[in-house]
Amino acid sequence: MAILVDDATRVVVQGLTGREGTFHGLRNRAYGTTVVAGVTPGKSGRDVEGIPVFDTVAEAVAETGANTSLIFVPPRFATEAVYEAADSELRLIVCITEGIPVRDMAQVAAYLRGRPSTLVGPNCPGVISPGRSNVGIIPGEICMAGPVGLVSRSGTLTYQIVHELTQRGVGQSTCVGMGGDPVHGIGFIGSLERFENDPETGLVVLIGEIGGDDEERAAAFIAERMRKPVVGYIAGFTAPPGKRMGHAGAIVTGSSGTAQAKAEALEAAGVKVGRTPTEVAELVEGAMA
Amino acid sequence: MAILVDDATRVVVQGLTGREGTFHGLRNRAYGTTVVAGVTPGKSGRDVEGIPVFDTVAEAVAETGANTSLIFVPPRFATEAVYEAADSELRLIVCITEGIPVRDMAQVAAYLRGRPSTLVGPNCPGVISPGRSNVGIIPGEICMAGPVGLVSRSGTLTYQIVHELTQRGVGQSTCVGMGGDPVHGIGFIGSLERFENDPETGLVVLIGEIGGDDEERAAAFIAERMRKPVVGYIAGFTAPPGKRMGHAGAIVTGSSGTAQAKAEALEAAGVKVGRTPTEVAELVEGAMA
Amino acid sequence: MDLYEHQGKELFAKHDIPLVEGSVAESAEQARGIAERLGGKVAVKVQVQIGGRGKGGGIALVGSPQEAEDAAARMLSEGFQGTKVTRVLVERLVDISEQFYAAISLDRSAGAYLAIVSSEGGMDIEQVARERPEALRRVHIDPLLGLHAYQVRYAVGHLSSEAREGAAAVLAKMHEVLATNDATLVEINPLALLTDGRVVALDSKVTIDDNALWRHPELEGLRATFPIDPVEARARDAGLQYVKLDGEVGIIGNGAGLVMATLDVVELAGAKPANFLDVGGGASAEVMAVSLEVILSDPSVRSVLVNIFGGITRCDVVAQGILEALERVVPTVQIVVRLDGTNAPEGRAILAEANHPRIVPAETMLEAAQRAAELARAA
Amino acid sequence: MDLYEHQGKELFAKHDIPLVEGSVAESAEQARGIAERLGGKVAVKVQVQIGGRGKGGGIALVGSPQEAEDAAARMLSEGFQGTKVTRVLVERLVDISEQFYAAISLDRSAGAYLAIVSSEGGMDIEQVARERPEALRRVHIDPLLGLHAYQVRYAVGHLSSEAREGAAAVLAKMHEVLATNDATLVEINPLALLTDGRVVALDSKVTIDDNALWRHPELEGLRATFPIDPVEARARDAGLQYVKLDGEVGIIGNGAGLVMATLDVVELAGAKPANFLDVGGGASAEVMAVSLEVILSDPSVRSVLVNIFGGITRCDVVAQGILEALERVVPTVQIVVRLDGTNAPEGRAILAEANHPRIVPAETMLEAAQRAAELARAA
Repeated sequence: MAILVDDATRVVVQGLTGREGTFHGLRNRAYGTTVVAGVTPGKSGRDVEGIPVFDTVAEAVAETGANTSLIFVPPRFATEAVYEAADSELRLIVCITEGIPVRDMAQVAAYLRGRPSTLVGPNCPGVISPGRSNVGIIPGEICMAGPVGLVSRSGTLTYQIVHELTQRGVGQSTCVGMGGDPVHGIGFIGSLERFENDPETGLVVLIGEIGGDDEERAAAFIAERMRKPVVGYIAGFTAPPGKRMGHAGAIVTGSSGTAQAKAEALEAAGVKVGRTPTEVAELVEGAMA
Repeated sequence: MAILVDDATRVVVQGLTGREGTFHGLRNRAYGTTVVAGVTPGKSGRDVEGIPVFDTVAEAVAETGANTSLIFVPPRFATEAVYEAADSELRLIVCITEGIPVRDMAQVAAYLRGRPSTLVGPNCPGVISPGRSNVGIIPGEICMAGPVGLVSRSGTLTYQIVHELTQRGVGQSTCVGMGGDPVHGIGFIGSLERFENDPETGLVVLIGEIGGDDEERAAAFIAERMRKPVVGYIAGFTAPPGKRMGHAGAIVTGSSGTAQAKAEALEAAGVKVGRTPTEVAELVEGAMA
Repeated sequence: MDLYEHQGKELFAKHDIPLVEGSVAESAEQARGIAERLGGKVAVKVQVQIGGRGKGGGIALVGSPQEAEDAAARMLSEGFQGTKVTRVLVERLVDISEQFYAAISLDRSAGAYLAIVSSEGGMDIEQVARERPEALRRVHIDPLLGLHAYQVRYAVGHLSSEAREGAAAVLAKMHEVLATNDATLVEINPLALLTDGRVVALDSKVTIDDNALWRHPELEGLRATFPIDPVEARARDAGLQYVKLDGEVGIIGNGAGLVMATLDVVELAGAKPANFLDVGGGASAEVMAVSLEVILSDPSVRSVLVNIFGGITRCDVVAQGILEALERVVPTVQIVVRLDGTNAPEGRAILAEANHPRIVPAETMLEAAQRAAELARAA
Repeated sequence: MDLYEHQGKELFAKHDIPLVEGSVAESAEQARGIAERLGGKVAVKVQVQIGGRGKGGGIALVGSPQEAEDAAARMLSEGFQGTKVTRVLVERLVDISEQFYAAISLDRSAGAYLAIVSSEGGMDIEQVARERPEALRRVHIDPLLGLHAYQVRYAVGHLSSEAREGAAAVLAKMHEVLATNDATLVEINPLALLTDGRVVALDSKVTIDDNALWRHPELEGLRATFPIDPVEARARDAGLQYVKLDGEVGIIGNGAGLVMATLDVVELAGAKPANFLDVGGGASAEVMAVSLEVILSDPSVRSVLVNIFGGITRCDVVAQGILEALERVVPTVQIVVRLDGTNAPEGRAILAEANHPRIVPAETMLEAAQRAAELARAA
């Protein structure tokens, strides 16, 4: 099972012929992901180490049965790529691209409402179900298969925590890097809901950070709907208020949105919150024992 | 029960202070409909024979608990009225207005996707659940309560058939005038689905006409999903073919759009199709016996 | 509102859709002059709103100004398939390499516009769609976002590589025409790849949404140039939908569905409609009076059927309108009147009191149709 | 990118949002001249990106050009709450009848813009929201359709009737400012009803989406006018996110989340960060070298912690960058380096081979933080 990506995942890489697209497309394939096609306008008929390239997603889907898109397209064209993938009704769209204007993403979000595709990202590391399929840039070698579902707003922080889990012999069902942009696709709640319904997931790790209220809303969802245990981590307890932290998702807005408030909301929902990545791994290990 | 409108329906009339809005708003109230508010920008604080008028739907809903809108607003402003009603998440929006540009309605249809409101119309006579609630311009006095659900693309033709049913003593659960505009809200399928699930409806009458492929798609739905009997009528067997219908329309639907083709599609789905309104009433009477 | 080929092409020109050089002529002499200016080898095309011009002799490919003049003279005098022809389009002959089809039209069931591009054009496109569906590509256009570049790329992706870029540009501009003018159909058949490499629109079909004409006064004006039957003109000036048919019963009703049902029931009763007129919702006495005058002005009418089911329309008002009309015209045929719905008893009482010799009241729609059919046969 | 009050007001002026007459001064003499032109009674306002100017002495209401000059001189020399002031805005004093609040900002959880209008303004709006929520009306704006007239009507429907029309016009134009300039925040506090009946923006807060600045080169240029710390300027020129803090451990990491977690772990280890710098994804050796130079140029740094988890970023490249930096600057503090993820063994081997006396390798993030904290305390 796992969530979002699994053995049935067939990936088309939008922007496959670009530098990052080629690097990560081949890396995902080397991991074992079924990468069936690439899309680059004007380059149909070529291939990237055997992966055929098409002009449009529609043609790629018709020829290869792709059901998942992985987007490495510059920010000015990335939302067009998302619309294109959505119009082909791909079940999953993973948009790695960083730097997409908020207005463009807000329009995408409005467009996706009520459509069958799930978007992950943008500005995210992607999704991996260890041992099965890796769609994105999460280093596959730090992961191992197991019962922990993980969802995170942050990229490298996710790697850190996954790494610490794996070092302790605790494997993961699926790791979801939802990305830190203010307007994004799947969030904590969508991921938690899928983990709750996934028989292979026994426990969920939620990695949040300061800014916004995603963690507070996730806490409410956990209190109402989750039966599986959740371990949390919030980055930014000591971050200076109001200073930009590298992406817009990490601006502290007034009193709510602080790491303290988020940790308290999660704890009130029964989530054990670790203060360091190491403590998170220890809490998970303890809960699984 | 009935569908769409019932004893819980609380109507706000958008455009209540206009000529038609006042006439039909009061007529609906006289029928027994719970008409709780009107909306006309700049006229808040007034009332129409005791019905309070507000500047916005949001205020009307906050003050009166309206859950259904009835729109009598000129075509240039009617889609704005639909957006406004949808933003207040009214459960039902009945738009009587005729003459709304197709492009405007196509945008409304895109906006309503995935939102909780059901739209009836535009360019429609509205919805009546006889003896309970009348939201629109269907003459209440020709209807009577009973087990027949009716859905129609046509206005006066609906009255004709309802009249013939009532004259035979066959009452109706709900009559849905879906309107004849190319882009519209609820259609045959949405209505049929609701009638199928409505314990008070025992039989459904479907009134179609030439053009488009709504009836063909309804036939497919009936064959697959309906267990209740359906009686059909198609107007336009002898109507002259369009002087110059572009070919694109026929390619789009893959259907000739003729009355003959529609009647055959319905009959193939087990629907008895009457050739005159009188025959429809006779078929219904026979099926109910 | 359907535009004529040359009107559609004028819109195309505004949006830079490549066309073949040409002009409209209203006389054979004008056609000759245009042909001379274009070098002699031209196509002369009747301007009518009927398909099948190619097969039906509505398009003449000629080699000299004299031949162009002769062709135009024939078309303007003879008309086309029974329709009067007041204008011909004279265009330079071009060398065609390939023919395609491109259209953007409303997809009613999707509530959105649909672009269709066929790699085979210049022929009956419905036949292509039936027999070689793989020749057609379709993309839905979101009404809020418009036509995306990837959609255009996909839609023309099955055309020959020489044509793709040109066809993509045309398709994008067709959407501009559609969106800018509130069109519900923009169709080009054939869209041609010429031997010089250009992709041009050889025909045009454009339908403008009547409900949106207030946004486009410049298009509304085009309607004035349409040749129209004087009876239809009178109805239209009164805001009424009038259609001429070839039977003997004149029909007035309120609402398109009820009118269509009335036609059907009259035919089942063994007669044929001569015409029909929809008075729409909330008809006034004046509207009823004009309607009856319009219907009676058709000499093929042997009997009239007025079938009104009152909703917004009040039957007493309808009855008054009928009586008013009878003061203005002296009918030579019987008028069967069936009134039901809002204020029907009052309406019937008004007619009963007037006791006009030409008015035949009927109780039901079926009875009214049978009566009108009998009277038409007897007349 | 946050705009200064006067820059936001220049945008407002382009969109016809009513303002009070005024100009920016960069010297006390200029301020005097503007005050003379405006008739003497003016407000002098520091131009800083910090709230609370009113209470904190950042706004002076004066009665003569001389007083304006004095106030400007004080502000320009003293700064405001520790921030340098290079410009003041001098505006005509107006008679205020009522004060409101209006803003359009991104609602992250809805993925859409949200307009907020408060019938109470000119004060801390978060307090109003907490204590008198009924003073605020909110409407979500669809990103494809924009702000509807009915939404504006609703949003200002609770203001006094004299103010509604003017406030509605301002709100509609605020949305124009937002949409035209890719702003994520447009805020006016207070929006004032003057005694002469006009509704004017007395302040402005505008934030432009950095990711959209390529669409707005004219706004990108504004950044050049911002006073900025030279160290921050160097980092920014290299495309790096650098933030100055008040502790003693310099921190470099990759990715905002990991950097924040590193700050937290350093504090738990008993030290305070002096600054931090996010090298982002896929950092090159050159980027690492510049980063280390920037961090080391801060004299309050007592130790440095480099915490890299390689994903796109390759740890061997990071290690090379660290060594390059150490050829260009001679550090006086120890640098704790923790490398994990992509090519971490190679990176660690490069550092081990270099065996630089200032480099202290660490195995884990926790160990690295503890080591850096110890070193900072010991230094």
